[in-house]
Amino acid sequence: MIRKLLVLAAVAAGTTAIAGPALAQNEQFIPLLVYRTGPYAPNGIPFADGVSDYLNLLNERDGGINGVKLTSEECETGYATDKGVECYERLKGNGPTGASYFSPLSTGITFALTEKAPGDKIPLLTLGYGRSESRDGTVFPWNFIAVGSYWTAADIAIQQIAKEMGGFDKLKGKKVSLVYHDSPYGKEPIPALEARAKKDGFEFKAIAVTHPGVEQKSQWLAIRQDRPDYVLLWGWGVMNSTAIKEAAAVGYPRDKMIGVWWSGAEPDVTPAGDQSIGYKALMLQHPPGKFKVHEDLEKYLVSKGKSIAKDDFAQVLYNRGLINSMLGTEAIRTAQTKFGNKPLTGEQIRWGFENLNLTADRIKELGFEGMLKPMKFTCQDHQGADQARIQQWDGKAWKTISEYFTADESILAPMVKEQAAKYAAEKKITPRDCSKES
Amino acid sequence: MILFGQVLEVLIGGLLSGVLYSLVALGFVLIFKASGVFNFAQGAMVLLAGLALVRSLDFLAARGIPVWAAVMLGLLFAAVIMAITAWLVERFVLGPLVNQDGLTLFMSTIGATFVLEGASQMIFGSDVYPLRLFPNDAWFLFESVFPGGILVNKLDVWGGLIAGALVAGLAVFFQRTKTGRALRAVADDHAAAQSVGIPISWIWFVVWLAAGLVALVAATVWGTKLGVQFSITFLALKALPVLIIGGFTSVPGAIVGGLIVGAGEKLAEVYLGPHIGGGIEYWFAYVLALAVLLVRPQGLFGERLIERI
Amino acid sequence: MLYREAGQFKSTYAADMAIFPIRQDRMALWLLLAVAFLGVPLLAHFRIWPLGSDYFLRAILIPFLILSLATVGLNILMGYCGQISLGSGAFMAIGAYSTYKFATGVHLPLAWFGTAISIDPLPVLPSILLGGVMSAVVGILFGIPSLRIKGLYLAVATLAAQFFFDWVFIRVKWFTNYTPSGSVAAPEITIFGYVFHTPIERYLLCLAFVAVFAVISKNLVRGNLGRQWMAIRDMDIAAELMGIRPLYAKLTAFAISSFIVGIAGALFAFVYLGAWEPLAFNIDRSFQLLFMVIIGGLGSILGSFLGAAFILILPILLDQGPHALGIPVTVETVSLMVLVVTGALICYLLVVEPLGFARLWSVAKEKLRLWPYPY
Amino acid sequence: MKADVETRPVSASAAAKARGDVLLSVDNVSLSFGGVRALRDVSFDIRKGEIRAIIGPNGAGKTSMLNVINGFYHPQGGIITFKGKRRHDMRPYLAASQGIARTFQNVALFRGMSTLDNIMTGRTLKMRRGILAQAIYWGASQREEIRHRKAVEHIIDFLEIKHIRKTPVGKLPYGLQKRVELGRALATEPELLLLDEPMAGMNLEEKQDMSRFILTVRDTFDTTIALIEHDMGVVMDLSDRIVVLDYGRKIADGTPGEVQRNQAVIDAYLGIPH
Repeated sequence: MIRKLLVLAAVAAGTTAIAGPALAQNEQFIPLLVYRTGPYAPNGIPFADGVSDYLNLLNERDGGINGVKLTSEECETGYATDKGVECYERLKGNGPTGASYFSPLSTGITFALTEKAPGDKIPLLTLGYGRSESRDGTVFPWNFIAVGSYWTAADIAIQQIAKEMGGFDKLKGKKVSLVYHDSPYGKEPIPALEARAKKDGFEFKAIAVTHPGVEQKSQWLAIRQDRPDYVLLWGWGVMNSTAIKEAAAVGYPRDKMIGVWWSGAEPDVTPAGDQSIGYKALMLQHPPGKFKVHEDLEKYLVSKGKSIAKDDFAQVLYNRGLINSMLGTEAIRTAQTKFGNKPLTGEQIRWGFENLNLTADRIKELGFEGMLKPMKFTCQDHQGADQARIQQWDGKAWKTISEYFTADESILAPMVKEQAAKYAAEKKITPRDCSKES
Repeated sequence: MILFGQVLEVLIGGLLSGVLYSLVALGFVLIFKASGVFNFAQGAMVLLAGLALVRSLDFLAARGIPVWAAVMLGLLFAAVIMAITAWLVERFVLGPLVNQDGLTLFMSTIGATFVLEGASQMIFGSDVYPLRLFPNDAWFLFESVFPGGILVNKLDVWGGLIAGALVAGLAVFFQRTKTGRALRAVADDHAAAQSVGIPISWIWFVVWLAAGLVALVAATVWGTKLGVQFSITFLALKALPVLIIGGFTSVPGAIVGGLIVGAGEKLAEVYLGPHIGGGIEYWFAYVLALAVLLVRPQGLFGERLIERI
Repeated sequence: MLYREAGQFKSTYAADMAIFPIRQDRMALWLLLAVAFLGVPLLAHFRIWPLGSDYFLRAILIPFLILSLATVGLNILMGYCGQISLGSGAFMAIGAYSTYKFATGVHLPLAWFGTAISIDPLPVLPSILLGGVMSAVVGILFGIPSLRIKGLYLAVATLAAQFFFDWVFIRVKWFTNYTPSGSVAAPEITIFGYVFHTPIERYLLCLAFVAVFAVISKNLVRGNLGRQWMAIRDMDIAAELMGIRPLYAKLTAFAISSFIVGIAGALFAFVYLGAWEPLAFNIDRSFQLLFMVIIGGLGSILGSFLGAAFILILPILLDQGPHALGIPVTVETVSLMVLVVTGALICYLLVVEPLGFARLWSVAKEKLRLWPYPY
Repeated sequence: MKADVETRPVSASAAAKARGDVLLSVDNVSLSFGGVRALRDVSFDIRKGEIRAIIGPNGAGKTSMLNVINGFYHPQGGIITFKGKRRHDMRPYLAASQGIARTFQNVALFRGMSTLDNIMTGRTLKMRRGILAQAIYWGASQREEIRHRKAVEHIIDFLEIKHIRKTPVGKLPYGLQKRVELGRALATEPELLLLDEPMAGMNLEEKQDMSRFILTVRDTFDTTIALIEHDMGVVMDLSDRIVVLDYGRKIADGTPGEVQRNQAVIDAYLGIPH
């Protein structure tokens, strides 16, 4: 029995491995770790749709990147780490040159893959999630925590509060509570918020909500009794809408709640109906809604029935999926300038990431104007940008309500440095010398 | 006085949310009482019932059917789905496993859980579907006595009323109806019940249908609270400690267990949590249940087992 | 015809009491070991099908071996001693986190006594064994209620361990060396100065652990202790009247089971995941192990391997099947199908053979032994 | 005790004494479950080397009496003296370790195990190797296993069950299961063997076999036997002395001949109300 199963598995694995190179050579393979089922599916689906649609758009409109066709394959992780690792192992060798980069959309899987990517020389593109200290490209050569980390988010959320109160000096003696998903994802911002609390003199309290977050009554009763001035929400999936409902039930004003950019999409607010009105959340730079790139998407995909998106088209997470694929494919394009217009390896694409310079012109050219500010990655800096805006739910749509904030590097940079150094020491990594990289 | 008001508020909130757990636990008790099967699929049944209800509601509402009629038809549709489920489970899972030991039956219901979770999402979709059958805002009582008043969530009160009605209904069903009495006979002894001509497969169908309807009721309340989505299946795990505290076989036990668990874990979370690190309600109910079992191995209301040789 | 025990006479009790009394079984075992220890690494080294890519080794064989080990551990408790546990994920977690602590150095300040326990970082091998010991200690602690609580009540009560330790490893920062996120990364695996880095090396490391503990488990279950466990399982009252102490029998089962499960947890974290959070050992893991035990066969070491293979590989096969055959379906449909098919197969297997694959296997062997003459 | 001596003819008492000293004595033992009194002030003794029968109608408290003797039930009142020492409430395994073994009314074998393993469990108390030695197996533990296997094979030979050595006991016919159960009890090398209806459900031939085994056990294994049995023919043939219980009370005690003539016993078996 066991041998039979193993043989069957081997056949399955073998055929997929062989099928790749046999069919075509001029293809760039992009693996897609997705979760379209399980507790976090409502958030996983729109993101995965956006990721896929943008890749298809490039193929349909441009015939790939400089003549290199993009291929992809989805693998369902269900947000589980071990399943994510299995998917990674399954997909990393596909295509003529192996996987271009991985974007797991899960903090847990990101941590596990951070250990594996260096051995396989495959970049990890973690757009606004993952380990904050992986911004340091000298210690984490393969991680690209593009556009923003949880620490960025935490810092900007506090800046918004300060702005609403009328200055940082007004924060003194105020109470800010963090309601967080009890996992590495939710815990990551705590050090940044603690640092900020120390600096600005507000009282910070972290309140844990257990996975998956269906039961939050006691947390919100505690908030009702404690009466914090602001509540930060660091949830994912069902936890977000439940938090908003409970906040409404205990009468906590929704406009005093600020969610991270993973708590600020349509599936987070619509289940709570009108109770969500006034709720604010960070934007990972981009708002929902249609931009120039969406015209192309409609023209080349939606009208031809080739889009896999349904009513999630142009939603927050769908748009974030687009950006995820845009950054990845732009990195490939950048790498092609050095290595030629042919399928590239993960190591070559890493060079592309480290030399990716998204100028305002280029963003406009790509149809992403208004969704993203210019950003530039370097060997040293794997984050590229440190900015975010705030949006507010008006009952029907997210409205952008602020200008760009920039995170306070004087607080975050030393933290990144310290944690990266700790990781390097623990794993016996000698940081790269970026001045010697070409 | 403020402190007293706050404790009272947490206590009431806890008791009421405990009753919501009881709604799920009742389904477990029904099936265990009548067939000795520990039905792990109860959580998945709540998901299935909720999805069937909310999707048919959306479908009907989109076609301009008035709300009251849509709700009626939706409930009817969901009930039919639960009946089909009960029949399938009896026909293909439990029927062939009659007379197997409890562990095998328990495992088979975990298998059924997977099937139900997969099939229900495949048919009805895996997104979040908002359901608004009950008000979800709050009353603030005794505002003259306590500053800010005592917060009581209307949805929880609805849940409590429904649970009460359900228990009363089940009591009447077990005591007064012929089928109900037959159920009790089967629970006492499968073989003996069979030998006096009680058709066991019919009985099992009825009891699974009853549990399915209880799941539907739970889905209306929990669906309003959370939106109908996959995470609702996790309620099964929240209901288990309620079940062991109350005893697997006692309907009132499920309610009392719910009250104890709800009040205990909320008070612990709010007043003990900050001292030993938050999130303790994740395990508090289980540890409480373990402690109860150490004193009374059959739960507070369970039937006592006498060891013989 | 080939599978015959006729003519193989046992002249000593020792031969009669061997793990595999039938010669053909012994030969099959040696062959299997040769394939596992020599064949697989050679194929992988020279990249010969089916080990042309790392995938088979890293994503199937390594987790298969580790989860088999955990299943053997759980089977000792459930299959041999009859105590249902739904908390085995927690014991994997205890093994993993304890190993992590021992491997990175323990510093436990005891403020009340004005002192501190300090242990320098230990090499990985002793760390893993100590991780198993810690898991065993906790196993004993959570085994004590089994003296009073029985059957499904006990099963639910073991969930207390699961949820409690999920929480402990999230909340107590000491266990994660105060990393801000609470996720930890395993240090390099070095044994006697040799670094286990390539998939082949890591595979062999797991294989060695599995082989050693499978033999130990087999020795225990066929000896005095194993008979005590089974006696408690089959009829605890009669066992006690025969002079078997329930306390001793149950707690040794809890301890040894937790020890093995803990070691499997350490391997899962260190060798397979590399970096992990408590979610990797949550209740889903416990249920997965439970399925492996039941489907493989309660009270069978061989069954543990069969069950682990089935439960681990079935979803992967179902997942890749349509893709490999070129059938276009979305991952959503596939993964929901996987759920449905897995659940249905579990129900089907329980209906057909409640004693699992191990029983099917021995029935098949019985048939083979008689073939082609039924008498 | 005093009352016993008075009701018992001198000759029987002398015959019993010839058999040996008192091994176990039960004095005024009372046991009740909730409101039900299973045993009321029961007193009797068992002497070394004798076969002592306990009889009585259904529900007389016979099995409860055995359960009290091997520590499974704890009596509310009365004194039990075993091997000259007054015994306190104890866990059953301690009773087993002092040399009391037992078979059961409804066969209580370990159904998932083979005949051989079932009987080997009887050797548990005599096996000394620790967990580590057992885990390594080869060496000390294997030698110990083989030593005890030999002792068990001796019992298997004696009970004539060689052919079912490796068969799971769940598959055996009832009569053989009873025999395996006797073997398991014998494997503990007990001083006092309690047999609860060893011949229930057997045909005549099987009963004869079982009777032969019981007598041989007493004679060659030097074991004292207390047995409950409903077949009066067997009881009268086998036993040296008989205790009769009815409704938890002792109504007679003596040699088979005496008991047969006792009016209270006759009434009890005929169901005459009292």
